[in-house]
Amino acid sequence: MKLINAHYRSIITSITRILNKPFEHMLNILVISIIIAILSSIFVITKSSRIWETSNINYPQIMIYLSQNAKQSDVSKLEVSISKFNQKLIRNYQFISKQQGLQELQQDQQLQMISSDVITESSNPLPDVLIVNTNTANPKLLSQLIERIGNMNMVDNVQMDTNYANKINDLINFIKYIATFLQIVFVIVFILVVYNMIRLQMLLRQDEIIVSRLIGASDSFIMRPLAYYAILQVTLASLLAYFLVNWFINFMNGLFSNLKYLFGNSFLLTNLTSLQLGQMLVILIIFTIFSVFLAVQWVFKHAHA
Amino acid sequence: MKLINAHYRSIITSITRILNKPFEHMLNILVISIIIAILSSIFVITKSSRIWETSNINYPQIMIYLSQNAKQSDVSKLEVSISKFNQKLIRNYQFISKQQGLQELQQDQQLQMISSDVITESSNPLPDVLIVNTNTANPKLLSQLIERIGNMNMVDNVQMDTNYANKINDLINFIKYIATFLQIVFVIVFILVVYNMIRLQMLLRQDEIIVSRLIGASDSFIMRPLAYYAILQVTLASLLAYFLVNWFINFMNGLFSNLKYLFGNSFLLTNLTSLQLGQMLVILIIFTIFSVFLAVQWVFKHAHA
Amino acid sequence: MDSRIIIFDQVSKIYPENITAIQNISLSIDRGELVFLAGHSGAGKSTVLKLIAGIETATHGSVIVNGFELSQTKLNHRTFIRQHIGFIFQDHKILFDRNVFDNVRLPLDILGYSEHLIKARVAHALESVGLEHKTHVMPEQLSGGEQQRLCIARAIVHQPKILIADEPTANLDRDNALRILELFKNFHKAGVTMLISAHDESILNDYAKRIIRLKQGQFKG
Amino acid sequence: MDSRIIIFDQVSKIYPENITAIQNISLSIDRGELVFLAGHSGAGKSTVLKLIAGIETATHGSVIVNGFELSQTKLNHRTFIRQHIGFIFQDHKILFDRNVFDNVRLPLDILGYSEHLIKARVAHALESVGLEHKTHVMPEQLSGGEQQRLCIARAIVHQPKILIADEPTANLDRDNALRILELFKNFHKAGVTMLISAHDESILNDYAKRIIRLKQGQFKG
Ligand SMILES: Nc1ncnc2c1ncn2[C@@H]1O[C@H](COP(=O)(O)OP(=O)(O)OP(=O)(O)O)[C@@H](O)[C@H]1O
Ligand SMILES: Nc1ncnc2c1ncn2[C@@H]1O[C@H](COP(=O)(O)OP(=O)(O)OP(=O)(O)O)[C@@H](O)[C@H]1O
Ligand SMILES: [Mg+2]
Ligand SMILES: [Mg+2]
Repeated sequence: MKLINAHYRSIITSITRILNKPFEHMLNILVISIIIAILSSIFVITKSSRIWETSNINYPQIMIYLSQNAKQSDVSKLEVSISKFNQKLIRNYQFISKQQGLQELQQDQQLQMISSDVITESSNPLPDVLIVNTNTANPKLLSQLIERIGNMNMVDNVQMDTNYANKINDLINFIKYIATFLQIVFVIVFILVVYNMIRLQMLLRQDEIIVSRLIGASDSFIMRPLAYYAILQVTLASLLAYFLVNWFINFMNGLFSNLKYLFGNSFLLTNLTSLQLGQMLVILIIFTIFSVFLAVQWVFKHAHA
Repeated sequence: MKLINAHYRSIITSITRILNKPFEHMLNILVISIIIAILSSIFVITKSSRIWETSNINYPQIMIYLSQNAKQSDVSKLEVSISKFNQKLIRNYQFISKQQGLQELQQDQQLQMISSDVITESSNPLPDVLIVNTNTANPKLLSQLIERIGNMNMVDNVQMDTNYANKINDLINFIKYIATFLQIVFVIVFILVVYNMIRLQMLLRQDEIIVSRLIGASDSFIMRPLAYYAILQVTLASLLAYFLVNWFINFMNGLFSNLKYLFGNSFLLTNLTSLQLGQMLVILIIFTIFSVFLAVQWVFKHAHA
Repeated sequence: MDSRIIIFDQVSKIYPENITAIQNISLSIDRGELVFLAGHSGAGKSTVLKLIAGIETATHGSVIVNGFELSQTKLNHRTFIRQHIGFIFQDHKILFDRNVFDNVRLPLDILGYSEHLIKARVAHALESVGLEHKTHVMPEQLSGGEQQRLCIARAIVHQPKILIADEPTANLDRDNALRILELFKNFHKAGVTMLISAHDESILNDYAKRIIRLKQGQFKG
Repeated sequence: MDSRIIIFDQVSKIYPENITAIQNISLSIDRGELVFLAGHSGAGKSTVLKLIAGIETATHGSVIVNGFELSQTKLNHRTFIRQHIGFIFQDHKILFDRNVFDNVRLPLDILGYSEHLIKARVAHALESVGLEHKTHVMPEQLSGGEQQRLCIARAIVHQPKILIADEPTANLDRDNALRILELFKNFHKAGVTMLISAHDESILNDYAKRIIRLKQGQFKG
């Protein structure tokens, strides 16, 4: 009963403190929330791009040119062997017959001028083509794949834009690199800012802490309101960050929808789920309590009473 | 003499303060320097991309197909009228004769199969082409340009990848948007953090300020060490930020050199010049002094002595 | 049960840099006793009182309060002992960020009293020291003597078993000083063990049951 | 030149919430005079002293110090007047984040003295109050009386024209109190105008040239 009462009073005290000096505390909350917002934005972007990465054609295509004398049955055999490859290597494939190839060629503006007169359905010099959409950007795996396909029956020529493959691979690594780098930077900044906030809070309340100690306050009596204060700050900051991120996502998605054609498919940022929000909050609060503990120990040591 | 002595003592005092509690002050300096580093990184990136933007072919090309019966003199006339266009619209142009066009076509792997037998030097169906490199991504200006060129003599057909033009334009606007947005966010964060730092410094030294006032200290006597303290902090933070940015630039340039082929030309971040560094520092310090002034006024009002 | 509530056994306190504040002092105080501690500035009066509250730890010898040997008691248990002591600090230790009421309620908060009881107790304590009309005033708006009385109210609000007062009348005029001593006398009658230091013996003469005189950290005559 | 350095003309001070501390007081103090201010706790002694230093502003009437009418003087000029006053605060106002030496040097820093002069002056001031052996000690390591003497040293270090002392002997035993009063007497002889408040008149009798007695904000007998 006494303990519940004590906790209740601590919560009230910390709320009153924040309400009494809203401007100061708002500053803290704003700074912390911006940091949390940046952290979760990076998380959201990497998460969304992972989704986008798997659902869009951004891995290199392999073009398999069949020999001119390949029959329908050869094509079927080939399709079967290709469909046996690991899902992780190959997503799907598409058969384009000579005839289809010709039609496509005839639609190309620049080529129209030269091809229309020369190439007709009866004298079609194009081969059958099997287009394989891969599911990886790893150059090593891709070159192995090409070798295996090249050795198959009735395959005349295998081509892949390896340059493109390398580009995609590098780009993905590059983005991951930067995302990780930024995440580490901002986790460190978060730690420093929260720890510093509590330390300063304690320095500002040093008199209160020392006097309370002298008249018999226990460690937990002193820590409790500070912990609630910090938890309240971080919670408010997280909520604010959630709205900031939400706004940022809407803003970005608006931009992206204008840029739709730049990306294979429309790139959409998806917000944190409430589960993820909850998890994040729990992690932040655990860390916050730990910070409070460290900061309190530090002050106790320096107030040695 | 007295005043110089007073300034000298204030500087010594603030250095001693920082050296006495290096950890606390380092935290502040680190947070501020990270903010400054982010601000200057954004600045560096936008600056470098502007350089890259103007020195690389990333604006759309216009393809002018001349009519089959255009003679050398027609081509010269056309070249003259195009060279009269504004530098801001057109960077340069390149003439590709039928013969050159044929040679290029014959080097294209995929087309080789169909074109080698059919198209020869004597029966060349290709037109003369004038490739114009534009200097803008503004869709409106570009379509006006195309219209004017289309009305010129002996021009058979004018083509531009308008889609590509729109993409580039949107992408550039998009990057500018985000850069501006982030810059505003971090300027606000910088303001809040510095102001808060000084306010807290003053709260922590409130006793000293009140007592000094009571025994006759003037406003400037109280402001002076605080201003020097803040200036020192911001200067140290700026220097640290400079090294952080430097490291970031090297890190990114290393990545970019691997990604060289993704961009037309190698994209290189260039560091702030020492002039720009100096300007930044001056602006930050002016702002810092202003913050100190505000914070001091705030404390004076609340200590009303 | 031992009738002695406070026992000093050959206690010395040497502060850092070899400053000897107390040298080889032995004394014992019975439950319910009223003892005055007199001595010049720097004699070691405050040090003796701080040793009893466990705020300082003896360098040599043993300090036993209510059966606990303080130097062997863990810090957390020492704070527990403090909860049963009322301490009037020489330098007041008032919190200037809250009003009189919130200053006085602090010991009750630590003991986890209910809001209802806190209100009654604080009102009563403020009345005893004559500050009832200043309940919601900030401490900086109090005169020096009023601040001293605020400290006394905070020390007695939780009705401690032991009351330690370090120069409680230093800032008070004779009338107010006598009033406070009268209050202390009532506590004494109610069975509280009391230890009061003073540099000015003249005011004690009417009350002194027992006076311990310190001189440069040692007993004097 | 007016021989009167401090003039109160029908001065009243009403604190917020209608607390009348001083009511319609007129007095004048000559250059080089030594005046004691006596009165019970809450009589208004500190208020009178704060009005002289321009720390509080009179609600009615005029306070003239060294020819300046304080209520009509700009804040910056008021801080200038304070530089020529030594003030011993009742609540000490010691800075606990620096040692004794750095506490005492503060007025000299404000006046912009050279490091060399500061060392000499501080050493001399600490010697006058008998704290020369505590020069590099932190204030929290001082006894109550030693802290009080530290405040006195800070108030006299810049050799002010006016010395105001608010209960300077409250925490001192008789010997130390007499020593401080002796010191004040020397200042008085050197021509410093002095105003000293005390709740305890007994100690003043040997020194009192002129005693002003306050009772509830008004002159008494
Ligand atoms: N924390 C400390 N560190 C070092 N020395 C101290 C400390 N506290 C007190 N002293 C020294 O110990 C001696 C006794 O101090 P104490 O405070 O016990 O004296 P006191 O009798 O209370 O004097 P007063 O009447 O002036 O308050 C003094 O010389 C003082 O300087
Ligand atoms: N800042 C303030 N705001 C409101 N009331 C105040 C303020 N300062 C003093 N008072 C009140 O004015 C009256 C006179 O106070 P003052 O400090 O002048 O008394 P004093 O004679 O110095 O008493 P003491 O001997 O206790 O120090 C008291 O009732 C006090 O509560
Ligand atoms: Mg003492
Ligand atoms: Mg007073």
